[in-house]
Amino acid sequence: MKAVNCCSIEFHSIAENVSFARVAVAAFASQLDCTLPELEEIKVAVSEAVGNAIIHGYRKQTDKTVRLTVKIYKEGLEIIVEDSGQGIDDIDLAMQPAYSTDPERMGLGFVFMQSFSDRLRVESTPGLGTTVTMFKHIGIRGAKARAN
Amino acid sequence: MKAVNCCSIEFHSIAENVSFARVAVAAFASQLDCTLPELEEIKVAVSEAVGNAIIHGYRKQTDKTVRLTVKIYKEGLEIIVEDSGQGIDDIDLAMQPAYSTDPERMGLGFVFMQSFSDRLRVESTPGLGTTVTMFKHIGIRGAKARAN
Amino acid sequence: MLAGDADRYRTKMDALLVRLSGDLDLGVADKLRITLDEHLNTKKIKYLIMNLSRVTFVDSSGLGVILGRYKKLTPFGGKVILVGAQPQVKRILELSGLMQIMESYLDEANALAKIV
Amino acid sequence: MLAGDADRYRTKMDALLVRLSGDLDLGVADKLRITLDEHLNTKKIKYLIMNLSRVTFVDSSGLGVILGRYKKLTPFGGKVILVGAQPQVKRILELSGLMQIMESYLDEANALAKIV
Ligand SMILES: Nc1ncnc2c1ncn2[C@@H]1O[C@H](COP(=O)(O)OP(=O)(O)O)[C@@H](O)[C@H]1O
Ligand SMILES: Nc1ncnc2c1ncn2[C@@H]1O[C@H](COP(=O)(O)OP(=O)(O)O)[C@@H](O)[C@H]1O
Repeated sequence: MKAVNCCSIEFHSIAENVSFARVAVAAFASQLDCTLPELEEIKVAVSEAVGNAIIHGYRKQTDKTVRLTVKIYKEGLEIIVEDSGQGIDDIDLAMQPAYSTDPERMGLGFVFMQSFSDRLRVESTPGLGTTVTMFKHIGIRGAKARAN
Repeated sequence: MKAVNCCSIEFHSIAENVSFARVAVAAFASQLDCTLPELEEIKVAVSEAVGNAIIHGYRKQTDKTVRLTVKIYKEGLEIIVEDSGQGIDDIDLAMQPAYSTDPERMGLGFVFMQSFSDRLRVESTPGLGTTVTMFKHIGIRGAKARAN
Repeated sequence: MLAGDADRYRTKMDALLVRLSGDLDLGVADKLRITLDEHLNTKKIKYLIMNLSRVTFVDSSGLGVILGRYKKLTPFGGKVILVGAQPQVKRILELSGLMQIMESYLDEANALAKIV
Repeated sequence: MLAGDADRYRTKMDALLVRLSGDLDLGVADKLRITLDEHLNTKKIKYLIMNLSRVTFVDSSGLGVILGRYKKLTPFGGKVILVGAQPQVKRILELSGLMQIMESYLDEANALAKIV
Protein backbone atom coordinates (compact mmCIF):
# COMPACT_ATOMS: atom_id res chain seq x y z
CA MET A 1 0.00 0.00 0.00
CA LYS A 2 1.56 3.28 -1.13
CA ALA A 3 0.47 6.62 0.29
CA VAL A 4 -1.10 8.95 -2.26
CA ASN A 5 -0.27 11.99 -0.18
CA CYS A 6 1.44 12.55 3.14
CA CYS A 7 2.06 15.38 5.56
CA SER A 8 3.94 15.62 8.78
CA ILE A 9 3.32 18.32 11.36
CA GLU A 10 5.35 19.15 14.44
CA PHE A 11 4.19 21.56 17.11
CA HIS A 12 4.78 22.52 20.71
CA SER A 13 2.95 20.65 23.47
CA ILE A 14 0.57 23.53 24.11
CA ALA A 15 -3.10 22.83 24.83
CA GLU A 16 -4.20 25.38 22.21
CA ASN A 17 -2.50 23.28 19.53
CA VAL A 18 -5.05 20.48 19.96
CA SER A 19 -7.50 22.57 17.99
CA PHE A 20 -4.86 23.41 15.38
CA ALA A 21 -4.01 19.72 14.98
CA ARG A 22 -7.65 18.80 14.52
CA VAL A 23 -8.29 21.45 11.87
CA ALA A 24 -5.06 20.65 10.03
CA VAL A 25 -5.84 16.92 9.84
CA ALA A 26 -9.41 17.63 8.74
CA ALA A 27 -8.14 19.96 6.01
CA PHE A 28 -5.72 17.30 4.78
CA ALA A 29 -8.30 14.51 5.04
CA SER A 30 -10.74 16.51 2.94
CA GLN A 31 -8.66 15.46 -0.09
CA LEU A 32 -10.42 12.14 0.35
CA ASP A 33 -14.16 12.27 -0.13
CA CYS A 34 -14.98 12.19 3.57
CA THR A 35 -18.53 12.52 4.79
CA LEU A 36 -19.18 15.09 7.52
CA PRO A 37 -19.62 12.38 10.19
CA GLU A 38 -16.32 10.82 9.09
CA LEU A 39 -14.60 14.20 9.42
CA GLU A 40 -16.09 14.65 12.90
CA GLU A 41 -14.82 11.24 13.93
CA ILE A 42 -11.35 12.04 12.65
CA LYS A 43 -11.36 15.30 14.59
CA VAL A 44 -12.31 13.60 17.84
CA ALA A 45 -9.72 10.85 17.39
CA VAL A 46 -6.97 13.41 16.68
CA SER A 47 -8.03 15.56 19.63
CA GLU A 48 -7.81 12.61 21.99
CA ALA A 49 -4.42 11.40 20.78
CA VAL A 50 -2.84 14.86 20.72
CA GLY A 51 -4.45 15.78 24.04
CA ASN A 52 -2.99 12.63 25.61
CA ALA A 53 0.49 13.44 24.30
CA ILE A 54 0.30 16.85 25.95
CA ILE A 55 -1.36 15.94 29.26
CA HIS A 56 -0.03 12.46 29.93
CA GLY A 57 3.06 12.21 27.71
CA TYR A 58 4.50 15.58 28.59
CA ARG A 59 2.53 16.23 31.80
CA LYS A 60 1.62 19.67 30.52
CA GLN A 61 5.21 20.79 29.94
CA THR A 62 4.64 23.20 27.06
CA ASP A 63 8.07 23.26 25.41
CA LYS A 64 8.04 19.70 24.07
CA THR A 65 7.26 18.53 20.55
CA VAL A 66 4.27 16.54 19.35
CA ARG A 67 4.57 14.99 15.92
CA LEU A 68 1.57 14.24 13.76
CA THR A 69 1.80 12.35 10.47
CA VAL A 70 -1.14 11.91 8.13
CA LYS A 71 -1.06 9.59 5.14
CA ILE A 72 -3.73 9.39 2.52
CA TYR A 73 -4.24 6.01 0.87
CA LYS A 74 -6.80 5.04 -1.72
CA GLU A 75 -8.58 3.09 1.02
CA GLY A 76 -8.49 5.68 3.75
CA LEU A 77 -6.43 7.67 6.15
CA GLU A 78 -3.60 6.82 8.50
CA ILE A 79 -2.94 9.15 11.43
CA ILE A 80 0.14 8.82 13.62
CA VAL A 81 0.60 10.84 16.81
CA GLU A 82 4.00 10.65 18.52
CA ASP A 83 5.39 12.10 21.70
CA SER A 84 8.75 11.62 23.40
CA GLY A 85 7.20 11.86 26.80
CA GLN A 86 6.99 9.56 29.76
CA GLY A 87 5.41 6.59 28.03
CA ILE A 88 2.81 4.09 29.23
CA ASP A 89 3.67 1.28 31.65
CA ASP A 90 0.75 -1.03 30.96
CA ILE A 91 -0.83 -0.36 27.57
CA ASP A 92 -3.65 -2.90 27.98
CA LEU A 93 -4.67 -1.35 31.26
CA ALA A 94 -4.39 2.18 29.87
CA MET A 95 -6.69 1.28 26.98
CA GLN A 96 -9.47 -0.04 29.20
CA PRO A 97 -12.62 2.07 29.09
CA ALA A 98 -12.89 4.50 31.98
CA TYR A 99 -9.32 3.87 33.08
CA SER A 100 -7.36 7.03 33.74
CA THR A 101 -4.33 7.88 35.84
CA ASP A 102 -5.83 11.35 36.29
CA PRO A 103 -8.84 11.46 38.63
CA GLU A 104 -10.14 14.57 36.85
CA ARG A 105 -10.35 12.75 33.52
CA MET A 106 -12.83 10.24 32.17
CA GLY A 107 -10.64 7.57 30.62
CA LEU A 108 -12.50 7.84 27.33
CA GLY A 109 -9.67 8.94 25.06
CA PHE A 110 -8.75 5.46 23.84
CA VAL A 111 -12.44 4.52 23.70
CA PHE A 112 -13.07 7.32 21.20
CA MET A 113 -9.90 6.56 19.22
CA GLN A 114 -11.03 2.94 18.98
CA SER A 115 -14.64 3.75 18.07
CA PHE A 116 -13.69 6.27 15.42
CA SER A 117 -10.96 4.36 13.63
CA ASP A 118 -10.83 0.93 12.01
CA ARG A 119 -7.42 0.01 13.40
CA LEU A 120 -5.72 1.41 16.48
CA ARG A 121 -2.16 0.55 17.49
CA VAL A 122 -0.44 1.93 20.57
CA GLU A 123 3.31 1.54 21.04
CA SER A 124 5.04 2.95 24.07
CA THR A 125 8.30 2.71 25.96
CA PRO A 126 8.31 4.07 29.50
CA GLY A 127 10.66 7.03 29.63
CA LEU A 128 10.91 7.27 25.84
CA GLY A 129 7.47 8.09 24.57
CA THR A 130 4.31 6.90 22.88
CA THR A 131 3.17 6.41 19.29
CA VAL A 132 -0.50 6.04 18.45
CA THR A 133 -1.36 4.86 14.94
CA MET A 134 -4.92 4.94 13.64
CA PHE A 135 -6.25 3.84 10.28
CA LYS A 136 -9.68 4.81 9.07
CA HIS A 137 -11.37 3.60 5.90
CA ILE A 138 -13.01 6.45 4.06
CA GLY A 139 -15.87 6.74 1.59
CA ILE A 140 -17.39 3.94 -0.46
CA ARG A 141 -14.28 1.84 0.06
CA GLY A 142 -14.62 2.45 3.76
CA ALA A 143 -18.27 1.43 3.79
CA LYS A 144 -17.47 -1.73 1.82
CA ALA A 145 -14.59 -2.61 4.11
CA ARG A 146 -16.82 -2.17 7.15
CA ALA A 147 -19.56 -4.30 5.61
CA ASN A 148 -17.17 -7.22 5.00
CA MET B 1 12.22 37.94 20.18
CA LYS B 2 11.07 34.53 21.34
CA ALA B 3 8.33 32.61 19.57
CA VAL B 4 5.23 31.99 21.68
CA ASN B 5 4.24 29.01 19.58
CA CYS B 6 5.66 27.29 16.56
CA CYS B 7 4.70 24.60 14.11
CA SER B 8 6.45 23.00 11.22
CA ILE B 9 4.67 21.20 8.41
CA GLU B 10 6.14 19.07 5.67
CA PHE B 11 4.15 17.82 2.70
CA HIS B 12 4.55 16.50 -0.81
CA SER B 13 4.84 18.92 -3.70
CA ILE B 14 1.31 18.25 -4.89
CA ALA B 15 -0.86 21.12 -6.16
CA GLU B 16 -3.75 20.03 -3.91
CA ASN B 17 -1.56 20.70 -0.87
CA VAL B 18 -1.57 24.44 -1.54
CA SER B 19 -5.07 24.57 -0.12
CA PHE B 20 -4.08 22.38 2.84
CA ALA B 21 -1.11 24.65 3.59
CA ARG B 22 -3.30 27.74 3.49
CA VAL B 23 -5.92 26.30 5.85
CA ALA B 24 -3.30 24.93 8.25
CA VAL B 25 -1.50 28.27 8.53
CA ALA B 26 -4.80 30.11 8.98
CA ALA B 27 -5.81 27.68 11.74
CA PHE B 28 -2.49 28.20 13.51
CA ALA B 29 -2.55 31.97 12.99
CA SER B 30 -6.01 32.18 14.55
CA GLN B 31 -4.29 31.81 17.93
CA LEU B 32 -3.36 35.45 17.41
CA ASP B 33 -6.31 37.80 17.26
CA CYS B 34 -6.27 38.15 13.50
CA THR B 35 -8.93 40.15 11.69
CA LEU B 36 -10.63 38.44 8.75
CA PRO B 37 -8.78 40.62 6.20
CA GLU B 38 -5.49 39.74 7.92
CA LEU B 39 -6.35 36.04 7.65
CA GLU B 40 -7.18 36.44 3.97
CA GLU B 41 -3.85 38.16 3.36
CA ILE B 42 -1.99 35.38 5.15
CA LYS B 43 -3.81 32.80 3.04
CA VAL B 44 -2.87 34.50 -0.21
CA ALA B 45 0.76 34.95 0.82
CA VAL B 46 1.04 31.26 1.81
CA SER B 47 -0.66 30.14 -1.40
CA GLU B 48 1.80 32.09 -3.51
CA ALA B 49 4.90 30.90 -1.69
CA VAL B 50 3.83 27.25 -1.59
CA GLY B 51 2.58 27.39 -5.17
CA ASN B 52 5.96 28.74 -6.30
CA ALA B 53 7.82 25.96 -4.49
CA ILE B 54 5.73 23.40 -6.36
CA ILE B 55 5.63 24.96 -9.83
CA HIS B 56 8.98 26.69 -10.07
CA GLY B 57 11.09 25.04 -7.37
CA TYR B 58 10.11 21.48 -8.20
CA ARG B 59 8.74 22.07 -11.73
CA LYS B 60 5.64 20.11 -10.82
CA GLN B 61 7.48 16.97 -9.72
CA THR B 62 5.04 15.68 -7.12
CA ASP B 63 7.29 13.51 -4.94
CA LYS B 64 9.34 16.33 -3.41
CA THR B 65 8.96 17.94 -0.02
CA VAL B 66 7.82 21.45 0.81
CA ARG B 67 8.47 22.64 4.35
CA LEU B 68 6.40 25.29 6.01
CA THR B 69 7.24 26.78 9.41
CA VAL B 70 4.97 29.16 11.26
CA LYS B 71 6.05 31.04 14.36
CA ILE B 72 3.76 33.09 16.53
CA TYR B 73 5.31 36.08 18.27
CA LYS B 74 3.63 38.64 20.46
CA GLU B 75 4.00 41.10 17.59
CA GLY B 76 2.83 38.90 14.77
CA LEU B 77 3.46 35.91 12.61
CA GLU B 78 6.50 34.57 10.80
CA ILE B 79 5.95 32.21 7.88
CA ILE B 80 8.83 30.33 6.24
CA VAL B 81 8.37 28.31 3.06
CA GLU B 82 11.29 26.16 1.93
CA ASP B 83 11.90 23.96 -1.06
CA SER B 84 15.01 22.05 -2.16
CA GLY B 85 14.24 22.68 -5.79
CA GLN B 86 16.05 24.37 -8.58
CA GLY B 87 16.50 27.76 -6.97
CA ILE B 88 16.38 31.27 -8.41
CA ASP B 89 19.24 32.69 -10.50
CA ASP B 90 18.45 36.38 -10.15
CA ILE B 91 16.28 37.10 -7.11
CA ASP B 92 15.89 40.84 -7.83
CA LEU B 93 14.65 40.10 -11.32
CA ALA B 94 12.35 37.33 -10.10
CA MET B 95 10.76 39.68 -7.59
CA GLN B 96 9.90 42.34 -10.13
CA PRO B 97 6.16 42.79 -10.65
CA ALA B 98 4.85 40.94 -13.70
CA TYR B 99 8.12 39.04 -14.15
CA SER B 100 7.65 35.31 -14.67
CA THR B 101 9.69 32.60 -16.32
CA ASP B 102 6.41 30.90 -17.21
CA PRO B 103 4.47 32.62 -20.02
CA GLU B 104 1.21 31.20 -18.66
CA ARG B 105 1.67 32.93 -15.30
CA MET B 106 1.23 36.52 -14.22
CA GLY B 107 4.35 37.23 -12.19
CA LEU B 108 2.24 38.44 -9.27
CA GLY B 109 3.29 35.90 -6.62
CA PHE B 110 6.02 38.01 -5.07
CA VAL B 111 3.85 41.13 -5.47
CA PHE B 112 1.17 39.56 -3.27
CA MET B 113 3.69 38.21 -0.76
CA GLN B 114 5.17 41.70 -0.50
CA SER B 115 1.81 43.48 -0.24
CA PHE B 116 0.46 41.10 2.38
CA SER B 117 3.43 40.89 4.71
CA ASP B 118 5.48 43.51 6.52
CA ARG B 119 8.84 41.93 5.77
CA LEU B 120 9.70 39.57 2.92
CA ARG B 121 13.07 37.87 2.55
CA VAL B 122 13.96 35.52 -0.29
CA GLU B 123 17.08 33.37 -0.12
CA SER B 124 17.95 31.00 -2.91
CA THR B 125 20.83 28.96 -4.23
CA PRO B 126 20.54 27.70 -7.79
CA GLY B 127 20.41 23.93 -7.71
CA LEU B 128 19.80 23.81 -3.96
CA GLY B 129 16.50 25.49 -3.32
CA THR B 130 14.65 28.54 -2.09
CA THR B 131 13.55 29.87 1.29
CA VAL B 132 10.92 32.57 1.55
CA THR B 133 10.47 34.25 4.93
CA MET B 134 7.55 36.55 5.64
CA PHE B 135 6.73 38.46 8.79
CA LYS B 136 3.36 40.01 9.38
CA HIS B 137 2.37 42.22 12.29
CA ILE B 138 -1.00 41.21 13.67
CA GLY B 139 -3.72 42.98 15.61
CA ILE B 140 -3.37 46.23 17.55
CA ARG B 141 0.39 45.79 17.62
CA GLY B 142 0.32 45.32 13.88
CA ALA B 143 -1.77 48.43 13.32
CA LYS B 144 0.55 50.46 15.56
CA ALA B 145 3.64 49.14 13.82
CA ARG B 146 2.15 50.03 10.46
CA ALA B 147 1.22 53.54 11.62
CA ASN B 148 4.80 54.29 12.71
CA MET C 1 -14.39 32.41 22.58
CA LEU C 2 -15.34 30.66 25.76
CA ALA C 3 -14.44 33.65 27.87
CA GLY C 4 -16.59 34.22 30.91
CA ASP C 5 -18.47 37.09 29.29
CA ALA C 6 -21.07 38.21 31.78
CA ASP C 7 -23.93 37.78 29.30
CA ARG C 8 -23.12 34.14 28.76
CA TYR C 9 -23.92 33.41 32.39
CA ARG C 10 -27.39 34.12 33.76
CA THR C 11 -28.63 33.24 37.23
CA LYS C 12 -32.29 32.60 38.01
CA MET C 13 -32.98 31.60 41.62
CA ASP C 14 -30.73 28.62 42.25
CA ALA C 15 -30.22 27.89 38.56
CA LEU C 16 -27.27 28.98 36.45
CA LEU C 17 -27.79 29.13 32.71
CA VAL C 18 -24.60 29.17 30.67
CA ARG C 19 -24.42 29.57 26.91
CA LEU C 20 -21.28 27.97 25.57
CA SER C 21 -19.88 28.32 22.09
CA GLY C 22 -17.04 27.09 19.93
CA ASP C 23 -14.97 23.96 20.50
CA LEU C 24 -14.89 22.38 23.97
CA ASP C 25 -11.48 20.75 24.05
CA LEU C 26 -8.26 20.70 26.07
CA GLY C 27 -7.41 24.22 24.92
CA VAL C 28 -10.39 25.72 26.74
CA ALA C 29 -11.16 23.13 29.43
CA ASP C 30 -9.18 24.67 32.32
CA LYS C 31 -10.53 28.15 31.78
CA LEU C 32 -14.09 26.90 31.43
CA ARG C 33 -13.83 24.77 34.57
CA ILE C 34 -12.54 27.70 36.60
CA THR C 35 -15.15 30.14 35.33
CA LEU C 36 -18.00 27.69 35.90
CA ASP C 37 -16.83 26.89 39.41
CA GLU C 38 -16.56 30.58 40.30
CA HIS C 39 -20.21 30.99 39.37
CA LEU C 40 -21.29 27.77 41.08
CA ASN C 41 -19.46 28.58 44.31
CA THR C 42 -20.38 32.21 44.77
CA LYS C 43 -24.04 31.89 43.89
CA LYS C 44 -25.18 28.71 45.68
CA ILE C 45 -26.29 27.14 42.44
CA LYS C 46 -28.20 23.87 42.44
CA TYR C 47 -29.12 23.55 38.78
CA LEU C 48 -26.62 24.09 36.00
CA ILE C 49 -28.22 24.47 32.58
CA MET C 50 -25.68 24.28 29.79
CA ASN C 51 -26.88 25.57 26.46
CA LEU C 52 -24.71 23.73 23.93
CA SER C 53 -26.50 24.88 20.78
CA ARG C 54 -23.48 26.93 19.65
CA VAL C 55 -20.90 24.33 20.65
CA THR C 56 -19.30 23.01 17.46
CA PHE C 57 -17.07 20.28 18.88
CA VAL C 58 -16.53 18.34 22.06
CA ASP C 59 -13.93 15.75 23.05
CA SER C 60 -13.22 13.91 26.29
CA SER C 61 -11.54 16.98 27.82
CA GLY C 62 -14.73 18.96 27.26
CA LEU C 63 -16.87 16.10 28.55
CA GLY C 64 -14.68 16.02 31.65
CA VAL C 65 -15.64 19.59 32.50
CA ILE C 66 -19.34 18.75 32.19
CA LEU C 67 -19.05 15.54 34.23
CA GLY C 68 -16.99 17.32 36.88
CA ARG C 69 -19.77 19.87 37.45
CA TYR C 70 -22.29 17.01 37.61
CA LYS C 71 -20.25 15.32 40.33
CA LYS C 72 -20.08 18.60 42.20
CA LEU C 73 -23.82 19.31 42.16
CA THR C 74 -25.47 15.89 42.56
CA PRO C 75 -24.36 15.23 46.16
CA PHE C 76 -26.50 18.24 47.13
CA GLY C 77 -29.50 17.20 45.07
CA GLY C 78 -28.46 19.40 42.17
CA LYS C 79 -28.49 18.66 38.45
CA VAL C 80 -26.74 19.40 35.21
CA ILE C 81 -29.17 19.91 32.35
CA LEU C 82 -28.03 19.92 28.74
CA VAL C 83 -29.78 22.00 26.10
CA GLY C 84 -29.79 21.96 22.32
CA ALA C 85 -26.66 19.96 21.46
CA GLN C 86 -25.95 19.72 17.74
CA PRO C 87 -25.94 16.21 16.23
CA GLN C 88 -22.14 15.67 16.25
CA VAL C 89 -21.89 16.91 19.85
CA LYS C 90 -24.92 14.87 20.87
CA ARG C 91 -23.33 11.77 19.45
CA ILE C 92 -20.24 12.19 21.66
CA LEU C 93 -22.42 12.90 24.69
CA GLU C 94 -24.32 9.70 24.00
CA LEU C 95 -21.23 7.56 23.40
CA SER C 96 -19.72 8.78 26.64
CA GLY C 97 -22.83 7.95 28.64
CA LEU C 98 -23.31 11.56 29.82
CA MET C 99 -26.56 11.90 27.90
CA GLN C 100 -27.92 8.93 29.85
CA ILE C 101 -27.19 10.35 33.30
CA MET C 102 -28.13 13.98 32.61
CA GLU C 103 -31.43 15.46 31.54
CA SER C 104 -31.50 17.12 28.15
CA TYR C 105 -33.94 19.41 26.41
CA LEU C 106 -34.28 20.93 23.00
CA ASP C 107 -34.36 24.53 24.20
CA GLU C 108 -33.84 26.71 27.25
CA ALA C 109 -37.56 27.32 27.85
CA ASN C 110 -38.22 23.62 28.28
CA ALA C 111 -35.23 23.23 30.55
CA LEU C 112 -36.20 26.18 32.74
CA ALA C 113 -39.80 25.02 32.94
CA LYS C 114 -38.59 21.79 34.48
CA ILE C 115 -36.79 23.34 37.40
CA VAL C 116 -38.75 26.43 38.37
CA MET D 1 -15.79 21.25 -6.37
CA LEU D 2 -14.89 23.01 -9.57
CA ALA D 3 -15.83 20.03 -11.67
CA GLY D 4 -17.30 20.80 -15.06
CA ASP D 5 -20.83 19.92 -13.95
CA ALA D 6 -23.10 20.62 -16.87
CA ASP D 7 -25.33 22.94 -14.84
CA ARG D 8 -22.45 25.21 -13.98
CA TYR D 9 -21.98 26.04 -17.64
CA ARG D 10 -24.79 27.68 -19.60
CA THR D 11 -24.57 28.92 -23.16
CA LYS D 12 -26.77 31.72 -24.51
CA MET D 13 -26.05 32.71 -28.11
CA ASP D 14 -22.34 33.49 -28.18
CA ALA D 15 -22.08 33.93 -24.42
CA LEU D 16 -20.93 31.33 -21.92
CA LEU D 17 -22.02 31.78 -18.31
CA VAL D 18 -20.00 29.82 -15.79
CA ARG D 19 -20.75 29.62 -12.09
CA LEU D 20 -17.60 28.90 -10.14
CA SER D 21 -17.34 27.92 -6.50
CA GLY D 22 -14.77 27.16 -3.83
CA ASP D 23 -11.12 28.18 -3.89
CA LEU D 24 -9.48 29.13 -7.20
CA ASP D 25 -5.86 28.15 -6.63
CA LEU D 26 -3.11 25.98 -8.08
CA GLY D 27 -4.95 22.83 -7.04
CA VAL D 28 -7.84 23.50 -9.40
CA ALA D 29 -6.29 25.80 -12.01
CA ASP D 30 -5.34 23.18 -14.62
CA LYS D 31 -8.68 21.44 -14.54
CA LEU D 32 -10.59 24.70 -14.67
CA ARG D 33 -8.52 25.97 -17.60
CA ILE D 34 -9.10 22.78 -19.55
CA THR D 35 -12.84 22.69 -18.89
CA LEU D 36 -13.28 26.36 -19.77
CA ASP D 37 -11.32 25.98 -22.99
CA GLU D 38 -13.36 22.96 -24.05
CA HIS D 39 -16.50 25.06 -23.75
CA LEU D 40 -14.93 28.09 -25.42
CA ASN D 41 -13.57 26.10 -28.35
CA THR D 42 -16.55 23.91 -29.16
CA LYS D 43 -19.21 26.58 -28.89
CA LYS D 44 -17.71 29.61 -30.65
CA ILE D 45 -18.03 31.72 -27.54
CA LYS D 46 -17.36 35.46 -27.67
CA TYR D 47 -18.41 36.52 -24.19
CA LEU D 48 -17.35 34.65 -21.07
CA ILE D 49 -19.35 35.60 -17.99
CA MET D 50 -17.79 34.29 -14.82
CA ASN D 51 -20.07 34.28 -11.79
CA LEU D 52 -17.68 34.45 -8.84
CA SER D 53 -20.26 34.90 -6.10
CA ARG D 54 -19.52 31.48 -4.61
CA VAL D 55 -15.76 31.72 -5.00
CA THR D 56 -14.23 31.90 -1.54
CA PHE D 57 -10.57 32.45 -2.42
CA VAL D 58 -8.39 33.37 -5.35
CA ASP D 59 -4.61 33.60 -5.74
CA SER D 60 -2.36 34.33 -8.71
CA SER D 61 -2.87 30.81 -10.12
CA GLY D 62 -6.61 31.43 -10.19
CA LEU D 63 -6.15 34.89 -11.67
CA GLY D 64 -3.95 33.34 -14.33
CA VAL D 65 -6.84 31.19 -15.55
CA ILE D 66 -9.10 34.25 -15.81
CA LEU D 67 -6.48 36.37 -17.56
CA GLY D 68 -5.66 33.51 -19.95
CA ARG D 69 -9.28 33.34 -21.11
CA TYR D 70 -9.30 37.12 -21.52
CA LYS D 71 -6.24 36.93 -23.77
CA LYS D 72 -7.93 34.22 -25.79
CA LEU D 73 -11.16 36.10 -26.40
CA THR D 74 -10.13 39.74 -26.84
CA PRO D 75 -8.28 39.30 -30.19
CA PHE D 76 -11.68 38.33 -31.66
CA GLY D 77 -13.58 41.21 -30.08
CA GLY D 78 -14.68 39.04 -27.17
CA LYS D 79 -14.85 39.86 -23.48
CA VAL D 80 -14.53 38.36 -20.04
CA ILE D 81 -17.15 39.69 -17.64
CA LEU D 82 -16.90 39.18 -13.89
CA VAL D 83 -19.98 38.89 -11.71
CA GLY D 84 -20.57 39.17 -7.97
CA ALA D 85 -17.09 38.72 -6.51
CA GLN D 86 -17.03 38.66 -2.70
CA PRO D 87 -14.97 41.43 -1.01
CA GLN D 88 -11.81 39.38 -0.39
CA VAL D 89 -11.83 38.06 -3.96
CA LYS D 90 -12.62 41.51 -5.35
CA ARG D 91 -9.64 42.92 -3.52
CA ILE D 92 -7.25 40.47 -5.20
CA LEU D 93 -8.85 41.13 -8.58
CA GLU D 94 -8.31 44.85 -8.03
CA LEU D 95 -4.72 44.52 -6.80
CA SER D 96 -3.84 42.42 -9.84
CA GLY D 97 -5.31 44.93 -12.26
CA LEU D 98 -7.81 42.41 -13.71
CA MET D 99 -10.76 44.39 -12.37
CA GLN D 100 -9.53 47.39 -14.33
CA ILE D 101 -9.34 45.63 -17.70
CA MET D 102 -12.51 43.52 -17.38
CA GLU D 103 -16.09 44.60 -16.96
CA SER D 104 -17.77 43.58 -13.73
CA TYR D 105 -21.35 43.51 -12.55
CA LEU D 106 -23.15 42.78 -9.34
CA ASP D 107 -25.33 40.03 -10.76
CA GLU D 108 -25.87 37.85 -13.80
CA ALA D 109 -28.93 39.74 -15.02
CA ASN D 110 -26.96 42.96 -15.34
CA ALA D 111 -24.10 41.18 -17.06
CA LEU D 112 -26.39 39.42 -19.54
CA ALA D 113 -28.30 42.63 -20.27
CA LYS D 114 -25.04 44.22 -21.42
CA ILE D 115 -24.23 41.69 -24.06
CA VAL D 116 -27.52 40.55 -25.54
N1 LIG E 1 0.66 9.71 25.17
C1 LIG E 1 0.57 9.17 26.41
N2 LIG E 1 1.65 9.18 27.25
C2 LIG E 1 1.57 8.64 28.48
N3 LIG E 1 0.47 8.07 28.99
C3 LIG E 1 -0.64 8.03 28.23
C4 LIG E 1 -0.64 8.56 26.91
N4 LIG E 1 -1.87 8.37 26.39
C5 LIG E 1 -2.58 7.74 27.33
N5 LIG E 1 -1.85 7.52 28.45
C6 LIG E 1 -2.30 6.84 29.69
O1 LIG E 1 -3.47 6.10 29.39
C7 LIG E 1 -4.53 6.48 30.25
C8 LIG E 1 -5.85 6.37 29.54
O2 LIG E 1 -5.91 7.26 28.47
P1 LIG E 1 -7.32 7.75 27.91
O3 LIG E 1 -8.15 6.57 27.57
O4 LIG E 1 -7.05 8.71 26.80
O5 LIG E 1 -8.01 8.51 29.10
P2 LIG E 1 -7.71 9.90 29.84
O6 LIG E 1 -6.95 10.79 28.90
O7 LIG E 1 -9.05 10.43 30.15
O8 LIG E 1 -6.92 9.58 31.05
C9 LIG E 1 -4.18 7.88 30.69
O9 LIG E 1 -4.81 8.23 31.90
C10 LIG E 1 -2.67 7.81 30.78
O10 LIG E 1 -2.26 7.25 32.00
N1 LIG F 1 10.49 28.62 -5.11
C1 LIG F 1 10.98 29.01 -6.30
N2 LIG F 1 11.90 28.25 -6.94
C2 LIG F 1 12.40 28.61 -8.14
N3 LIG F 1 12.03 29.74 -8.78
C3 LIG F 1 11.11 30.55 -8.21
C4 LIG F 1 10.55 30.22 -6.95
N4 LIG F 1 9.69 31.20 -6.62
C5 LIG F 1 9.71 32.08 -7.63
N5 LIG F 1 10.57 31.71 -8.60
C6 LIG F 1 10.89 32.43 -9.84
O1 LIG F 1 10.46 33.78 -9.70
C7 LIG F 1 9.54 34.11 -10.74
C8 LIG F 1 8.53 35.11 -10.26
O2 LIG F 1 7.72 34.53 -9.26
P1 LIG F 1 6.26 35.10 -8.96
O3 LIG F 1 6.35 36.57 -8.71
O4 LIG F 1 5.66 34.29 -7.89
O5 LIG F 1 5.46 34.93 -10.33
P2 LIG F 1 4.90 33.61 -11.06
O6 LIG F 1 4.74 32.50 -10.07
O7 LIG F 1 3.61 34.05 -11.62
O8 LIG F 1 5.90 33.26 -12.12
C9 LIG F 1 8.97 32.80 -11.20
O9 LIG F 1 8.48 32.87 -12.54
C10 LIG F 1 10.16 31.86 -11.05
O10 LIG F 1 11.03 31.95 -12.17
